[in-house]
Amino acid sequence: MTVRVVEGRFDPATELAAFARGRSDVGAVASFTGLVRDEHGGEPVLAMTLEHYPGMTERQLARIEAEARARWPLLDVLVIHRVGRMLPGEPIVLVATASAHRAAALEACAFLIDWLKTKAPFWKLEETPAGARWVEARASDDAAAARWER
Amino acid sequence: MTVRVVEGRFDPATELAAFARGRSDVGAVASFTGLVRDEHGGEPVLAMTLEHYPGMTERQLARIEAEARARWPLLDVLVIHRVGRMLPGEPIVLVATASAHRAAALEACAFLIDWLKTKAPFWKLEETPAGARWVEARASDDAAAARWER
Amino acid sequence: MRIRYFAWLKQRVGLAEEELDPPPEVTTVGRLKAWLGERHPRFAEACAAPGVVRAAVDQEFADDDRPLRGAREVAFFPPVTGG
Amino acid sequence: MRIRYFAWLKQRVGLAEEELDPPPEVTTVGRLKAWLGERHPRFAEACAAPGVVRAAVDQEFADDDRPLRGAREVAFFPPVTGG
Repeated sequence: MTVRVVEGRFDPATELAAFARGRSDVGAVASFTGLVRDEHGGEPVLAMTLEHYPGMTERQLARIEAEARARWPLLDVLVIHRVGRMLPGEPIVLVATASAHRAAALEACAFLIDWLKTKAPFWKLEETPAGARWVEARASDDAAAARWER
Repeated sequence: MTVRVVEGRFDPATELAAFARGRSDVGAVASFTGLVRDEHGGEPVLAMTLEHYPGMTERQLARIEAEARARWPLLDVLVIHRVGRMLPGEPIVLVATASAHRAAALEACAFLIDWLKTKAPFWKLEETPAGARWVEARASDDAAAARWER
Repeated sequence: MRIRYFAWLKQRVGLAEEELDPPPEVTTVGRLKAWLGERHPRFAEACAAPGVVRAAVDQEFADDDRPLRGAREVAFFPPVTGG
Repeated sequence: MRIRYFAWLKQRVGLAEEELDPPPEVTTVGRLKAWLGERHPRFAEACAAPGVVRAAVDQEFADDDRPLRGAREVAFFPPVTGG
């Protein structure tokens, strides 16, 4: 399985250590890790809860991964997304790509996180000193995802 | 030191585990690892030796890093480049970037490796069954680097 | 038909899911929204703002004109914010 | 003045570096290339192909018209291939 939704904490370094290990046809590995920040829009963030739509999430992630593999000659792909409650500094998502050459690995990695952000059913609830609030979708995320439409 | 030229083998996963660790203002970490492939242009590659220009290398890497920090709001940057003889599957270079948001981390990571490839004085010597040969510079690397000129 | 709500829509409606049997004239996602709005005034409020309530039919994103024929599960939620 | 050669230029010239004292008319990188070519025929050969021999003066990339005044170290090498 190269797409995983996990409830507990995961360690991107450990996952990356195992990713594409022992393959000497891989010349390039790109990765992206998204983490909980302790601040958003000028307000402290105490914790973050990721809600998702079980079943549809995995289906969408698998579809996005398939699209990446169709567009670039990837030798390996990994997508891990955490759900549940997490604290600042903890990883939310890891995307990794392996290819013979760097352009494919770098572009596919950016594509995967851009599409994941707008096409996978996750929702963020932030806990702040003033209470909990649902994070609003950003137009810049739609713009980033639209770069890859064709 | 966020820019290092190393003679021995290094482990990207270990480096990434330590990178930006304990910082809860980092929302995005991007990384690129370049590895020795066991094949190039249809011929087996048995080993690769990276020669460099000591002194100028570090100076150019530091300059490229400073340029990235000037262009994007980076919270941390790491560039490790190995020199000497290495085997297929072993890492040659690691670039990592940390920022509050993903666009800065992803773009700066791609920028750093693109500029490193054309502006840092390294040369690759491949060992093949037919003998050793110096790797030729690729026009596609110049094109990738030129994307970032302004 | 199973109706599911996620994120703040779940809080507005006050439930995560319900089993309903919409009348035959509810043939599309858009008509289902209107019909559900009669039961849940705060759902109707949310649907009044354009682009705020998204839908999925049997776990596939769906527009308002998507037919409901054969659908077993319809979900409503705000724009996604993962990653 | 210290002259350094890297990668296959080092192999062609047959040495990694040499200490030389070019005559006063060797005022630029381009003239230094020509002057060195008289000592090392295979260096001259390499320089005959455009874009193949790059230079750095005191560890800064330098074009052929770069003046040599004050330079302590000049290096010649093929296009870089790191990363």
